[in-house]
Amino acid sequence: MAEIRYIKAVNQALADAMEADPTVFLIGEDIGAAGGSFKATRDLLEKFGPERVYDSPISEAAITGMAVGAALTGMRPVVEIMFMDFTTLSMDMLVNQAAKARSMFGGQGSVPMVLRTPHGGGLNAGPQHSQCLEAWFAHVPGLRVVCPSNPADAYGLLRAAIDDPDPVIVVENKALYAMKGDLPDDREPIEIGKGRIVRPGRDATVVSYGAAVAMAETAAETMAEEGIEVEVIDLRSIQPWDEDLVLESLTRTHNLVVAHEAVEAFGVGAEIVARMADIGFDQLDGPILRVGAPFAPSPFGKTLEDAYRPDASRIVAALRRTLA
Amino acid sequence: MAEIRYIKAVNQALADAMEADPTVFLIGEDIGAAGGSFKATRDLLEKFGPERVYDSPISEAAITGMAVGAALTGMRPVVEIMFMDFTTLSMDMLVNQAAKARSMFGGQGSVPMVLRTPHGGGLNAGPQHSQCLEAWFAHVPGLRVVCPSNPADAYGLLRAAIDDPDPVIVVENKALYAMKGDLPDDREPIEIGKGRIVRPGRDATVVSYGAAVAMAETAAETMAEEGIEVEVIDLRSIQPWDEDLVLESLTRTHNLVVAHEAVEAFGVGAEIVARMADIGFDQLDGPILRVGAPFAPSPFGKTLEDAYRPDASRIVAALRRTLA
Amino acid sequence: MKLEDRAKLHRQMLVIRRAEERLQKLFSDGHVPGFLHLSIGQEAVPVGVSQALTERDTVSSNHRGHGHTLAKGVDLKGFFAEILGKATGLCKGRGGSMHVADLSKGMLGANGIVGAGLPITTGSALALKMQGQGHVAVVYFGDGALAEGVLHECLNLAALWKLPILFVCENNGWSEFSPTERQLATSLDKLAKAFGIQYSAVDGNVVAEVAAASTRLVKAMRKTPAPAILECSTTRVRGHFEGDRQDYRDGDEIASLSERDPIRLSASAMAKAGGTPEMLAEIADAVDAEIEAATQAALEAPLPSSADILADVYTKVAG
Amino acid sequence: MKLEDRAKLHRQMLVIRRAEERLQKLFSDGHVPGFLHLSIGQEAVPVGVSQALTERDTVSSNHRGHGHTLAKGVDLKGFFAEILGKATGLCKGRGGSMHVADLSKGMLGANGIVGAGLPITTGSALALKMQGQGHVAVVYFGDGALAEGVLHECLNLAALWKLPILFVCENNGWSEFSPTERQLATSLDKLAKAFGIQYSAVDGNVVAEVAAASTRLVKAMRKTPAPAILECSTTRVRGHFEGDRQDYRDGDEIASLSERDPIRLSASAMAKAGGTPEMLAEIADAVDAEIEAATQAALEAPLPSSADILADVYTKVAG
Ligand SMILES: Cc1ncc(C[n+]2csc(CCOP(=O)(O)OP(=O)(O)O)c2C)c(N)n1
Ligand SMILES: Cc1ncc(C[n+]2csc(CCOP(=O)(O)OP(=O)(O)O)c2C)c(N)n1
Ligand SMILES: [Mg+2]
Ligand SMILES: [Mg+2]
Repeated sequence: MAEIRYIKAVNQALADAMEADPTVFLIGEDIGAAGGSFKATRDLLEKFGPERVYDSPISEAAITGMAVGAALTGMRPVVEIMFMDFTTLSMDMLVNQAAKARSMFGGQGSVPMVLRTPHGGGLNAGPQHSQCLEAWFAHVPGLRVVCPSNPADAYGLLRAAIDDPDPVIVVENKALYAMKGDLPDDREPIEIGKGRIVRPGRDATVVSYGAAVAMAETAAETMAEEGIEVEVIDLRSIQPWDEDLVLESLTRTHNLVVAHEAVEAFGVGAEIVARMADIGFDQLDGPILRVGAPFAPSPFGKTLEDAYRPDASRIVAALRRTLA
Repeated sequence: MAEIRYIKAVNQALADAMEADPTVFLIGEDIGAAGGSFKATRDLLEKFGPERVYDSPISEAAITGMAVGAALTGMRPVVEIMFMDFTTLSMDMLVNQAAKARSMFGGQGSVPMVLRTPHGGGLNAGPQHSQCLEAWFAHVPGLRVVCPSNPADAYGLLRAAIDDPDPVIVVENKALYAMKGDLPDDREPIEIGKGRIVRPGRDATVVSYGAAVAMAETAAETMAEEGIEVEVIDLRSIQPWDEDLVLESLTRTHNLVVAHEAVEAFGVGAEIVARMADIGFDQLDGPILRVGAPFAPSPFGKTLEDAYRPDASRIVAALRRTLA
Repeated sequence: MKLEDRAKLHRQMLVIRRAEERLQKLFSDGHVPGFLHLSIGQEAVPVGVSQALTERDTVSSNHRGHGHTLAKGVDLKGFFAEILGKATGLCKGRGGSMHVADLSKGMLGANGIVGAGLPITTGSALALKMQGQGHVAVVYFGDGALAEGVLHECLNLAALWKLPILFVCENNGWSEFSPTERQLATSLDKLAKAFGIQYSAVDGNVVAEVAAASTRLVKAMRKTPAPAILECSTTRVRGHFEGDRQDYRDGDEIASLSERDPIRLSASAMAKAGGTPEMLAEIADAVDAEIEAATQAALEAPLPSSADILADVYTKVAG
Repeated sequence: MKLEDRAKLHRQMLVIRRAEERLQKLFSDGHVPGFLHLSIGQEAVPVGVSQALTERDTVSSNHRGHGHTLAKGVDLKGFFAEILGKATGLCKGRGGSMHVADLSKGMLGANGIVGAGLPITTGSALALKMQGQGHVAVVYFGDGALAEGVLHECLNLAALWKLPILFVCENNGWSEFSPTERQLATSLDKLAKAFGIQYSAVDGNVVAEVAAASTRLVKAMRKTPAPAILECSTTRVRGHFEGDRQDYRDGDEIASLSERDPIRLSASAMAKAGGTPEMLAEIADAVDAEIEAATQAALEAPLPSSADILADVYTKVAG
């Protein structure tokens, strides 16, 4: 077990995958010589050379589309889009091409590409550099979406994404890049589609992913002081998500809160709630509540962004309300 | 009251809005001389001239962005994107620019633009010409989204969208373009954000929009034969949607099904359910069920597309299950 | 060009022509679901290009892709079945006319999104260059696609990274119902110059011209990877899609197109090179039989089972 | 150019320079949230361009937009307060450095998305042309933005529809941490030729050159609407953003930039035209006072109230 930062875990996963498979290559803006805006690709150009690490012009649509074409031609490209907000420029290639190629070609082949991109606020990066848009991609059949909440998961989920024969969007969280955590020595991929119980509890379940996992843990600690035991689930994977794990937890706790950093309305949480309001309905003792960002663009100013981003206290408030 | 087709109602709304306000203008591919791929803009070039109706090159990103800039410069542009699938090319301009300009500039101005685009299947148009992507836009603060289910609403909602000071996505349904219905003589705008009870009932509520409204009505008829009275709500507007109306209906019927043509997972229905599983929880007598497309790209072949698209029988099945 | 080579190209063009004429008939008889964009009048382009390619070279296409597909050697039966939406189609009836693909033949798909083939093929060319076997990638696109921004991004990337990609523009003067000249303030030769990409223009209805240029350009890029542009002036004879009555087009213009008919031109070139009427008739008969067999097989094939809706969305089920 | 005009431009450049130097200090003291991209070394471009514009002309900008904003006559106090994220900011602290806008001055916003200003401004130019008052639109963008496809779409549309838009490229040779020459196989003069758009290149660090070219181009397009491109070679002195140590850049290169310092060049041009040291000192003092006042006001201004989170998302509440 080595302690490692989230961003370094990403870097390690890329290096290990490139080492293991010569068809893996990287493409993105300033990822080569500069090692990436957040340094996820530091030293990889030196290590693997310019034939495996492509510093691209500012052409998001083209580089995403090139990944589709390269994947259809036997390679395993990993694209970096510098901020998730810029995936707005890659949508045709992701949604109409990468996601659909396998199904629309009758299963003839697959598109083993990965698109890594950071979402989330906390850096006062303003409305065009803070968005959490994962709900869009989760709505698109053919895409997989994962969102690691800690360094070990950042490693394992990225390895799994690169191994996956189909296109995977790896949503990193820029506020977590500096987070430290243990990376297991065996450095195994983490199965896509499986969540994890981060903290067991019997009174209520909080389902979360990404930066919201730590908020949920803090909320659980607060509640524990009052004798209320909250189970915290980290989904890890958003598409597909671990319905069985959430349902199983709900059958024990009978109360559910879903928390994420993205805008609440029409966000990922809506789907979790909607499924549980169907298949888990009989297990529910109270309303299912969501915690997410309010319906406004992510504001720049400090007081505004602080108030905008969900936090542990809002999860606590939701827990109190559903348990009331 | 004149009987009119859905597509003609769109055309009439455009003509009336252009007549009423000289700042309204149209831009889109083949909308001028050809009158639009679906003929929504037929005769408008002749009537208003090339300074009000712009036949554009195949440049979706640019024409959407031009609408943003023109709107910020005192005009009221109406963009046509030929198929909703092609809005993948307009996402930066819609999401990062149009939606955010007002808030991010501190309320200095607004972006009174409209983007009209048809969604939906039924024409065997295949995976890249059938998608229903409205959930994406509903997740974006700053955008409004409406989806008319009949000719009168196609007229009234488009007029309201053009009058609206903020950006509005008008999602038309291509399978409904030939639908006939009455257009009231007064030709008034229909308030954005208000739904409508299409058919009153006491035993269960079906919330729907677009092409699913007629399916819900058929389902209600089927259930009525068995003495079960189903209330059918047409949301009309998806962002914002009429939470009060749905909640009020639920407090009477205590059973809820949400139906739409879009992919079920992470779709619009998830948000409706999630809100009701919160604020309407105490009113629920049974699980809330959704009816939507399965998690696959919209297939081309006839048997496949027929099986893929939701229909009245699936709404009936959902009603039976929640009432069971 | 030798007579037998001419005959081979002629035969391929005729396969495309007859296939599309048959599809046209099947469409008006209600057998073809969805949109059908025919490339009648444009057959010389893909046939001329493909003779320079191997199975390991890749191509990608657009909405008007039947010729590109067939010329790449894709199975005719699977092709017909796909367009009729049958279970035996190349894409199991899930793609249709706008999405026919055959990855085993390096055919990466037709495409319903104008311009989308450009980055896909640019990426394929990058992969082929990395693999270092001298294979090349070809993208077919129309003159209408010249307005899409992704063209600019791809010309830049292909030139910058010296990728072995042949950009083949089928310039038929039309973008749906609009003359392309009203949509463009530029042209491909000017763009080629701006990006320093080798550019050739040919009469796209003369298969030998297309073939000669393609052979030359592809040969060069196999040796030294670098992009090239081939602009083929050609003729869209039918409407944008079947059902389009072309009211917006001058009747005389359409009528005059037959003089530039690539198959007619190829037939007379063959005659000049010593080809006999019998030879042409033999080819025509063989083609007709082949088309008829594929058509019948497609008509008789089963529709896809609605139970297959969720199949093939992912390679394996996760979670 | 007359001395008093030179002095005016010099003063404006100095306002931008001192404002950014002050922001740099405020940033390192922890007063500036988020990213800060400084345009030190590039001040002559917006000042030279803006002197040709009126308040009714529109401009839009990119991530490095402080100069573009101030040169368009935007209030200095509101500007500082915005960048410090204060309630009194031009955007009430919701936008910050990358999103300063002042619609009342025709400043349609800085932008965090590379290339996004291009279609917005093209649309503004269309609106201005429709309004027929002879106003023009100006878009500022960097050389890195030349790789984005939307540039192609906008050059085409502006040329096709003869829109009164001035495309101003600030070519500083860098795109973040990469030399732009490694990202581009083309250049703006070549693209201009491809689209038939009038093109001028100037030394972007000589304000009189920028001003003369801008005046000429803007005057022409007020009379007869048509696009033009102005490419300004200029110098990014600081890192891509504050905090960037520029390890990737040759130290000598950065040092040598001071010779091309637009403010130094403007000062010596003034001296040649008869300007006295006292005159320059007077300007400098006035500017310093102005900057200090704006800084103090911004520092003392209240932070936005968190109760305002949902304000201004929509003009009115619907439903
Ligand atoms: C992104 C996108 N925009 C618009 C369309 C609709 N559309 C289909 S074909 C076409 C015209 C294409 O013209 P061209 O590229 O010249 O091909 P041609 O039909 O002439 O072969 C248009 C606008 C589309 N399919 N995709
Ligand atoms: C669409 C998009 N891609 C990438 C970025 C990240 N980014 C910000 S500035 C920049 C470089 C811009 O270079 P240039 O346009 O030359 O402007 P300069 O910084 O030199 O003034 C990049 C890549 C972005 N903001 N938007
Ligand atoms: Mg064409
Ligand atoms: Mg630059």
